This record gives sequence, structure tokens and C-alpha cells, in this order.
Amino acid sequence: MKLFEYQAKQILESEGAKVPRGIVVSEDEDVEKALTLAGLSPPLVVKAQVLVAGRGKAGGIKLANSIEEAKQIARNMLGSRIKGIVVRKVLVEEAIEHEKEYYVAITIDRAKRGAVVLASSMGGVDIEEVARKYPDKIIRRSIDFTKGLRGFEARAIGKQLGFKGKLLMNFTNLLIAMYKVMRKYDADLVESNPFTVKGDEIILLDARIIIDDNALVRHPELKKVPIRETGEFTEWEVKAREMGLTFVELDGDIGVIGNGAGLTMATMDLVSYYGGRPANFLDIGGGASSELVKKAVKFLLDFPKAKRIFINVFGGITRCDEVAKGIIAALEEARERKPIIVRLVGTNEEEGRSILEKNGIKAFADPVEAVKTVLSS
Amino acid sequence: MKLFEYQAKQILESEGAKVPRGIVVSEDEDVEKALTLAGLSPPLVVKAQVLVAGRGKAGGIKLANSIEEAKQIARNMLGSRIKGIVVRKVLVEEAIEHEKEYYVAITIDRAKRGAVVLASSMGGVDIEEVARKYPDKIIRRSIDFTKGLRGFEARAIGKQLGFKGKLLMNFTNLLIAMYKVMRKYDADLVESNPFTVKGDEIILLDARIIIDDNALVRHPELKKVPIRETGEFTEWEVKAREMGLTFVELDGDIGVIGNGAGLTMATMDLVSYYGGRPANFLDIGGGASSELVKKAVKFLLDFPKAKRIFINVFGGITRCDEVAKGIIAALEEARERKPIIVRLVGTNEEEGRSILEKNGIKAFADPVEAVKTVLSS
Amino acid sequence: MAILVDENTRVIVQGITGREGSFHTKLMLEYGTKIVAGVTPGKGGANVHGVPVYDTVEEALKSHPDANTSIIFVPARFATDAVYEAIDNGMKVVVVITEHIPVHEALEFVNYARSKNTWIVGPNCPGVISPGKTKVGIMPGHVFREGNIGIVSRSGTLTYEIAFTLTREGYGQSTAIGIGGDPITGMDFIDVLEMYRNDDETKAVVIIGEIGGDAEERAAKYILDTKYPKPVIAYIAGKTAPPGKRMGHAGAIISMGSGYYEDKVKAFTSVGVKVADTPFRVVEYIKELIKD
Amino acid sequence: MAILVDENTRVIVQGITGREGSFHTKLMLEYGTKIVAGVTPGKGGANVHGVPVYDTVEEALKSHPDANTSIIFVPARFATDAVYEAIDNGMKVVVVITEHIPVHEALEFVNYARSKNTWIVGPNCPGVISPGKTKVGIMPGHVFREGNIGIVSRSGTLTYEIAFTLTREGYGQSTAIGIGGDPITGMDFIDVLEMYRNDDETKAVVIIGEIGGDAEERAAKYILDTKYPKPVIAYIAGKTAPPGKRMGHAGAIISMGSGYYEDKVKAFTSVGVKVADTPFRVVEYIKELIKD
Repeated sequence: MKLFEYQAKQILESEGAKVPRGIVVSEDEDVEKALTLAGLSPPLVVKAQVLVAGRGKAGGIKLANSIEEAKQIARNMLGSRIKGIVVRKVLVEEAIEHEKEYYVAITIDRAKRGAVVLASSMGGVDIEEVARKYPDKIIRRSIDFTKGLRGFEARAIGKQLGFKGKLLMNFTNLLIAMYKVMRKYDADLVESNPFTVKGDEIILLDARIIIDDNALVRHPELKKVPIRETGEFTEWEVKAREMGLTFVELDGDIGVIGNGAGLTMATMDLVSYYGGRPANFLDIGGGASSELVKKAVKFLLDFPKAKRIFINVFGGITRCDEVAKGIIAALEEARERKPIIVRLVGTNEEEGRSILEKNGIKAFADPVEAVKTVLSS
Repeated sequence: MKLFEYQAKQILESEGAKVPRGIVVSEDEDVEKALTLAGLSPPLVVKAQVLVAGRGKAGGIKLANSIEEAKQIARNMLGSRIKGIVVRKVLVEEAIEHEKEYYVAITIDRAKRGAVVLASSMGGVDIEEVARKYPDKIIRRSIDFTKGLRGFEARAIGKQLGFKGKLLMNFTNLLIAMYKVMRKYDADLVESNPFTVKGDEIILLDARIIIDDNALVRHPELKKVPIRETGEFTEWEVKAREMGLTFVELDGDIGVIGNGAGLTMATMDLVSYYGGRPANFLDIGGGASSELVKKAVKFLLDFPKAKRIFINVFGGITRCDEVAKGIIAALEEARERKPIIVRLVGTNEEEGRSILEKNGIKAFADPVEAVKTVLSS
Repeated sequence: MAILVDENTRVIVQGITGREGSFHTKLMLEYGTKIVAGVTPGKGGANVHGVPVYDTVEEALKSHPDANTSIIFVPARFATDAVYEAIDNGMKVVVVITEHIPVHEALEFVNYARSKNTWIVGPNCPGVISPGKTKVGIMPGHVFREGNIGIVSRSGTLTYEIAFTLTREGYGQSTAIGIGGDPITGMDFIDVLEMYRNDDETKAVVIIGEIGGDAEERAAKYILDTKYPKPVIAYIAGKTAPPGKRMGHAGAIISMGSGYYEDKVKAFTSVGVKVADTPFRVVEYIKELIKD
Repeated sequence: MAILVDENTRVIVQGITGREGSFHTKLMLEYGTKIVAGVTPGKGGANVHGVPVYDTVEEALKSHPDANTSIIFVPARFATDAVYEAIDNGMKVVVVITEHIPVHEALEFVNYARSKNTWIVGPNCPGVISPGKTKVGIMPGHVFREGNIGIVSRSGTLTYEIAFTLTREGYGQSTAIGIGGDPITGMDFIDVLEMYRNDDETKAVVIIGEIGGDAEERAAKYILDTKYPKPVIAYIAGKTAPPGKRMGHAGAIISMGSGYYEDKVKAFTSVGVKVADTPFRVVEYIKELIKD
């Protein structure tokens, strides 16, 4: 789960990081009053609290030279949509005049089974681009998870960024705070892009925290971001998640259902390999019940991008008869009919196939033959 | 630093442990009002919040059958002295009817370099006595510090105590909470003696937490217990600590000063070996300045138990001339004169000896000869 | 020989009384796996498909000291505890089927396990099978057959699919391991490749990767660095997956500039590992290689 | 031979620019210790008694790759960080002079050090000396002389006192180690006894214990279990110390029913280790033993 910028900043500040003075204003608050009372010194930055990439370019970050102007901007921003997401809150902060913008992040190090610090003096821009164009400009340092991030490691990174003296000490404290936050909140990512330097202080201009979804149960203190506001999911993905389906929307027109993430991806790839374009990824997982299968099939019948549906099941724990029953049940209840091609092998294959064929659906054993049929249907 | 019972209970409760319903009342509060408002159900227990052992036998724990009676007891207890310590706060709790009393503690495991859980179904009494008389009645389980205390380990201990089902689960949660507290607060000891069982619940009747003094700087959230209220130190020990001296009061009449804890203890032992009785332990540590030596000597000159003073210094980092200067300076300022015997060897021995002898104090090189002189003087 | 699990494997099933645990205990027993005990706290004394149940692994070991492998079906909330219990009781291999274990917990126990010389397979994995010897997992046994191909995979069903094509064409497997779909797993491709290298029975290795992370790139580097002595064929799922989206597995996401399909294919082909276009062509490459 | 430190020891002083660090750097240099570098963050480029100072251990190692031992004078608040820095940079021995390090921190780094095969001496210790070879500590060098007695001690000045009586009577020392006065130390008596056992130069061992904990009892058990092949003499300080009071050292406290003087004496004598009544009688026992 991504936290909003203001949440990330509050958490990091509580561990000792410095952020610009600011105030969060909600849709349902009196913007005028809140901003008058806050006593901020212009110039100010008004930042839409939406979790979409490229918020700045989409008009979600604006400068105000007076409190009045900030009020005006905030009022306009609240309730508007940035890349389709409604702005429920804005963060109004004192603008920090600065020259250099730096990048720093701590994330999971899959290879070393620990954490990794990434830092760069080329912050403020798309860091993935920096990483690809100027790999030398990114400092990477793996952190042993048993030991934790220690001061000397943070100092070494700070020195590489060119910091010295008190500033180096403050950078060290920042990194240690970021690591603490990572561990305390089960974060996948704690990032500031950019942060800047003012005198001896390190100031986080932006901040981002992503919490491991699997760990959310351990963090009742974190307010759940409503799924529609996360900016991570399309409308149909939101619907799917609300129904408990593992679904990703794609750009093609062949609806894809598979059992298991790997097989479902492979099925998408197979469609593409034979010249088609998958409309989605929908994984019914291992041991799916007919109920779940029915739900998934109905979902794709409703999903407008999917013009045809290809169901690819390799029954291991998943029973083919359950799958077949689910498909038939979905079709019975469906408002719309779409061509459905099923490839079904494995446990209870015969029963499954006979259920389908009784209902006029051919069940293929060979996936390639099945794909070709999908594409020619 | 020992925490008061009520602090220990609050901390453990905040991590999920169950304690009796209760209220803390201070000297300066309106006892009547506080107890009326608390809405506790009698019978109640009124417990003096003093950090002395054997508080119960000394009248610091009393039962009240009504709110009125509890008020009466609390009023009397507040401001009174238990084993010489003034009662500043009382804890008034609902009495928990119970049969069995258990013991559980987590402390540092020196041998295994980790933590160790101690538990017993013979709680409520002096556990050291139980440990010596019935060693089989104490369950011990070492906990790897890297891994932490895990549920399965807590369950194994709970099973040995005879707990099952929901009760076992609650005991497991208690132990995990205790371990969390230990780690979070740098505790040397987290203990409940006794706790009891009520239905499926585990209830802590008493609780004790000792924080590592060296870690107190990391815990500004903990209110420091004034040193006079800790119950750990005698009046003279308090004075010494306030002056920055490492001093322990003993029962004899020979004042002892040494440099280094081991040597100072050995000096006490030497006094005792040759038939004398040390009045104290006073360690000036390594590399003591003349200022510190002066402070230490003056302290023993004031300390009434010390009739004679034996100073045993083996100069390594400590310079004998600094020691000698300190002794002379102390004598010059002293109100009282006491026989002082000095044994002085090591770095700058000659200078030290000459300073002393110029002032009429003989400096011995042989500690045994020095001790014998102390005892015959 | 086979790797990790074989005819000497004696299994404890942790979480045996749950729906999944009980169901797969039955299937593993049917396959011939020697399950000596089950563990579910509070259910000691019960019996699941003839397997005695204990409250703790320690108690299970008292009656079954030959147990050396554990498979964990415990729900995510309690799974980490079960893993530590298995490690501390000396299990040499711990197969963690459970999905949705927080990644920080996995990091902790995976590091701990390595310090204790325990192999963790998973989490979020289908387990390990050494066909004809034993199955410690949830894969359908009938798609595998004893043979000389080693399989290591980040995916479950895709493994069955590919194993099945191999089996049908007469290429049995020495062992097939699903290392799990989470970002942090107890074993990676390199660990398993190293084991296959030392396993006489294994003549060739099939790597089934997917987008996300850089396990495939590291495997490629390892193959180059060690001049890997056995032929390796790869398949990578997710060519059509968009960046920034989790594709079912928590680990299957292109992010922070890494995890792209193209990078993985490039890494493998540059060290001489052929990457099959579709899962069904893996067997064709194997045929060519084995012919040589 | 000597143990832990010898003529091949190359020392980095962490916290070299502080009062203590600078003072003892001078004394160690005078003793002949090969100090190759000092480290104080922010003071890189300075020079202390001719020793070049670096900001980090890593930088120090770049110019002095032969460094293998570190001694730490850093104040308690930053000492733990310095210890990890030393361990991660491959120091084989790390001597922690610093007092007042929180015990939880010590527990963490001591366990970590062991996992990385680094020996921590201390914290809160006088260090190690192998007379005539090198001194990595704060002990007065002149009281020691090269010889065949190994000393291991929980106390500083008491060690010097006893070493001095030995030296005066002609019994030099192979090595003398102060393991530190805290409850948790990187090495205990057993670790050091094991090293002396394998050191040809060491003919007899003196253990200087004190009240608190059960390190002496465990040492006694170890001596029994291993049929320790060299004579051992002990002295234990604190016979007259009352229970429940910390005697200067954080570890010197009788509590939770353990740490009594009598238990320690009994443990040693029951395994044939003579316990001297006073520090000055240690040398008498040594005389008797060496005569044999």
C-alpha cells in the first residue's frame, strides 16, 4: 500500500527527519480558515495528495506567492481530478529555495536478502531513467538485515554524495530514520525524491513510503487508503479486487484466465506469440472452486475489452470438473455471451470435459491448438 | 533503573498483557475524589509504590473491603515511610480472587549471550528461595537474541506450566509481550511475581521491570525515578552517586578506596582476610584525577562508619602523584581527621610517595603490610 | 541421487489439521512420501490420514527422531513461528507453502535459516518433488516421472505444465523445485543450480523464470562464472506483462528499473542458455541437447 | 606463540583523536605496538602521534590493508557503530575499551561478531597484551614480562597487580586478557581457556574472576569436561561483597540466586583448580605448580 506524501512525511518527521513546514487540508475542511491559522510564510507549494506518477506535470503541484493565492489554488485543486483520481486532500508547504536535488531510497534487496540503499545527487527526476542512462550516478549499498543499517554505512553513502561535517551527520541521521521507518512499518520502499540541503540541514521535499500489503494486518495504526484512491488500479482492477479476483487490465482484446500466476502469464504470452493481444491477466490460483471460476468468467464476460475469452487450466490441485462447472454456471447467469475457448487438462479432466461438451463448449487438451482457435474465432 | 509496579503494569498492558483494573493516586492528588471517580469494585488492594523488597510484610500492601476503606488506607499510606522510603504514590486495584500463583521473568542470559525465560508454578514467594530449594520447579529456556522469542518457545513453556487451549494462547501472548517490552525498553529484567489465572485469562498481580542504566539515554520517554526513591541505595550511597562516586556501603569500620572494581573488591577481601571489616567499596576507577581522589577521600572522612581509611592504588593509567595530591588536598579541607594508610605503586610512584611523606603519610608498597598496619592502627 | 529430498526424506507436516494441510498430506502419502508426524498446536493426540499429530515439533521428534524435513501449511499469521520452530528443531529442509507472509518476516527467517544451515524452500511455493522417491509439496505427482532433468521454477502450475510435456516425451526429472513467487525466497536459482551441478543424476537443467527481480540475471552470471558444466534451458513468463503491475505473484513486478523480460532473455542468451519462446518448446530444446 | 595478538598484529585505533584514544595510542606505540591507522569520523587527514587518521575504517584499510585488529575508545553512544564498522571491515580481533555500552547493544554485536568469526574483547575491558610482542589495550606495559603464564581476567587493575607479582618472581606471561566487567562480553573464560590450551607457549593459566554471573562455574565445568591439560589457578574478588549490589562493574552483582563467591570457589576446587585466598598468593601456587 502506498502512503500519501503527507503521511510519509509525518512518519519520517516523527523519527527525526526534517520536512518543510506545512499543513494538510481536506476537502471537507474550511480551506480559508485552515490556511489563515497555519501561519505559513510564502512562497508556498500546493501539492495534490494523489498517488499517481507524474502528478506535477498533470497540474498537481503548484506554486503560490501569497497565502491568498495558495487558498485559491487549494480550493480549485480539492475535488478536481488528477489523472482521473479525485483530490481529497492537499498539502500546502513553505517552498524551500534550493539548487541541488538529491535522491535517496531504502528498499528490499532480493539478491542479498536484505535491504539496499540507493542514493544519487541527480534527484528530482525519474530515477529509473537516471539509473539507465547514468548508472554511475546511482550509489548502491546493501544492508545486512540481521545487523541493520549502521551509522558508518550511512556516513559512507553521505560522503559519496559529497556531504561533510554537520551535514554528513544530519544525512546519517536521516538514513537511520528511514531505515527505522522501513523496519517499523514493514515497508517495501522508503524514498525521498528529491531532498535538498539548506545550510547544515537536510530537507525532504518529497517522500514516499510503500507498505508491504501482506504486513498491513500488523499495522492497524495506518489508515487504509481507499483502493480507488491509490492510483494504482484501473476501474476494472478496482472492481476485480473488491470481488477478490487477481486481475490486471491490459490493452488487447483476448480475455485470459489461467490457474497460477506463471501459467496465466505464459498464457498471455502465448496469445501474443501467436499474434493476438491479451486483454487482461486473471489468475484463479490453485485449487479454485467452481464458485470462484464462475465469478472470474462472469467478470470477463462483463469486461468490455475482452471480446473473446481463453481459459487455460492445468489441473493439479485444481479440479477440472470444478472449473467446468464454474464456466457453465457463469454462462447461465451471464447477460452477455462471448466466444469462450477452454483448454483443460489434469485432475478430473474427463469429467470436466464432458460437462463442458454437454453444454456445447469444446475443451482442448493442446494449448497451442486452443490459442489458435481463440485467435481464429 | 527499577520502574515502579504501576509503570511496569502500564507498559505491559500497552503491549497486551492483562492487569487488574486499578488507579494510581499521588500524594498531591485528591484521594477521595480520585477513588470515587475510578469506579472500582471492592474488594480492593492498596499497594504502596515503593521500590523496596518485602514491601508486603512491611505494611505496604493492604486489602480494603470497600471504597471507603480503601480511601482510608490510601490516605494513611501516602506520605508514610515503608522501610525508610516515603510513599509518594499508591496503586489501588481490584483484588483478584485466585488460588494459584505463578512466576515468570525474562532476563539477560550471560552464558548463552541472549535472553532467558524463567517460569514456575510456585510463584508469589521469594523465587530465589524456590530456585535453591526446588530447582526442578523452575523452568528455564534460553532465547536466541538474533531470532527473538517465538510463539513456539512460549507455548512450550506454557505447556510445562500446565496451560492448555485458550489459556495457553494467552500465556504465549503474555510472554511475547514481555519479550517485546524487554527489547523495546532495554530491560535487564521483565518479571511478574505472581501472576494468576482467571478462566482463560492470565492476570498479572505484580510486575517488575528493570531498565539497563546504560540505556536510559535512549529512553527519554521513561520518567526517571528520583534516586532517593529507588529503594536501592542507602543515604550515603545516594550522596556518593550525586557526587559521581562509585560507592557501596558495607557494615564494617575500615574505609576502603581502590582503583578499579576488581582491585577495590580484592582490597575489601584483604581487609577481611586479615581480620578487619570493610566499611565500604569505593572505586576511583582508571586514570583518576587528583580532583576525584580528593572528592573520594573527603567523602570517606565524612562517612561515619569509616573509622580508618585504607587507600590501595596500583598505578597503571592512574598516576600515583595525582593520587597523592588528591589525598593531601582532601586532608587540608577536611573537617575530621582519620587515620589514613596508603599503599601506592606503579606509574610515578616515587613522586607520589614523596608528596605523601612530605605531608607525614607513609606510603606502603606491599599491600599486605599496609593492611596489617591499617588493622593495628 | 536427486537433490534436497529423496528416499531418505522423513516429513513432518506443520499445520496438518487445516484444510490444505490435511488434503495434501493425503496426496503426499498416496505418492509414497514418508510422512512421520503432523503438528498443530492444541491438536496433539489427533490423527490425520493415519499420521499422528503433536502439539509441537519437539514432541513430534521425540517419537519420530528420523524426521529431517518439514512442510508448512500454517496460515500466514502463524507461519513464521512455524518456520522458526522447524529450524530450531534441526529440520534440514523446510518447505513453506504458505502465501502472504510479510516480506520482512521472510527476510528474517531466511537469514536465520542460512545461519543454521537449513534450506528454506518458498515461501509461497509448490514445494519439491524427486519423482519416484518422494514429494514434499502440492504439485500433482502424476505429471512427473523419474529421470535426468532438473527443474527449478518461480512458478507452480507452469512447472507442472512444462514437466508434463517433458514426461510425455520421455524426459523424466531428477528433482523439480518451485522456489516460490515472493520477492524473498529461501533458495534462489543459484542455490539450486549449485545442487544440480553436484548431482550425478541430473544431466540438464530447466529454469522457469518470470518477470520481476533479477534472479534470472544472477543465475546467468553464475552460469558464466562457474562455466556451468550441464546444459541449461530457460523459459521466462511475462513477456506481455506491463511494468509496475504485480502479476499474481508478489515478486512478479517490473519496478525500480529492474525485472524486465528482455533483460532476462538477454542475460541468458549471452551466456549460452537457450530461452524457449513458449513453455511447450522447452522440450524441443531438451531433445536437441540430449541428442548431442 | 601467544594468543589473539602477537607480532603480526596491525592495529587500527577507533576514536584515536579523543583524550583516551590519543593518550593510549602514545603508550601503545611506546610499548612497540604496530598501530597503522586511526579512525575518527570527520577528522580524516589528521595525525595523532605520527599515526594517520581516516574518516572510516574502510578508508584506513585502503592505505593499510595489513590491519587486522581494532581497538575502540569511542564514547558509549557511538561505540556500537564503531564495533560493527570494525567487524564488517574484516577485523579479526576488536578490543572494546568503552564502558557503559547498553547490554542489549552488546548482545547484538557480540552475536553478530561470532557469526562473522570476529573476536570481541570487552566491552569495558583493559584489552590484551602479549608481553614483548604487542599491547592492544590500556594496561601499564611495564608490569608484564614475556613468559609462559596465560592470564584471563574480568578485572583490570587486579590483573596488573597479579601480573606484577608474577613478573617480580620471574613468571612472565604469554598473554594477558581482560575480558571485561560487563554482564555480556565478547569472550568468556572458556573461549580464552580454549585458546591457551592450543598455545604451546602457555604452560599454566591464571583466571581472575569476581562475583556475579556464572562465568567461573562454566569455566570449571569446561575444565572438567575437557580434562584441561594445563594447570589452572584462580583468584576471585568480592568475597565480602553483599548480594544485590553492583560492585563497580556492571557484571559484578549477586542476583537471581547466582553470582555468589562461595559457589565459584566450590566449582573451581571441585575440579581441582586451586583458588588463592588473596591476589598475592597466586604466585605461590604458580611456584608450586611449575616446580612439579
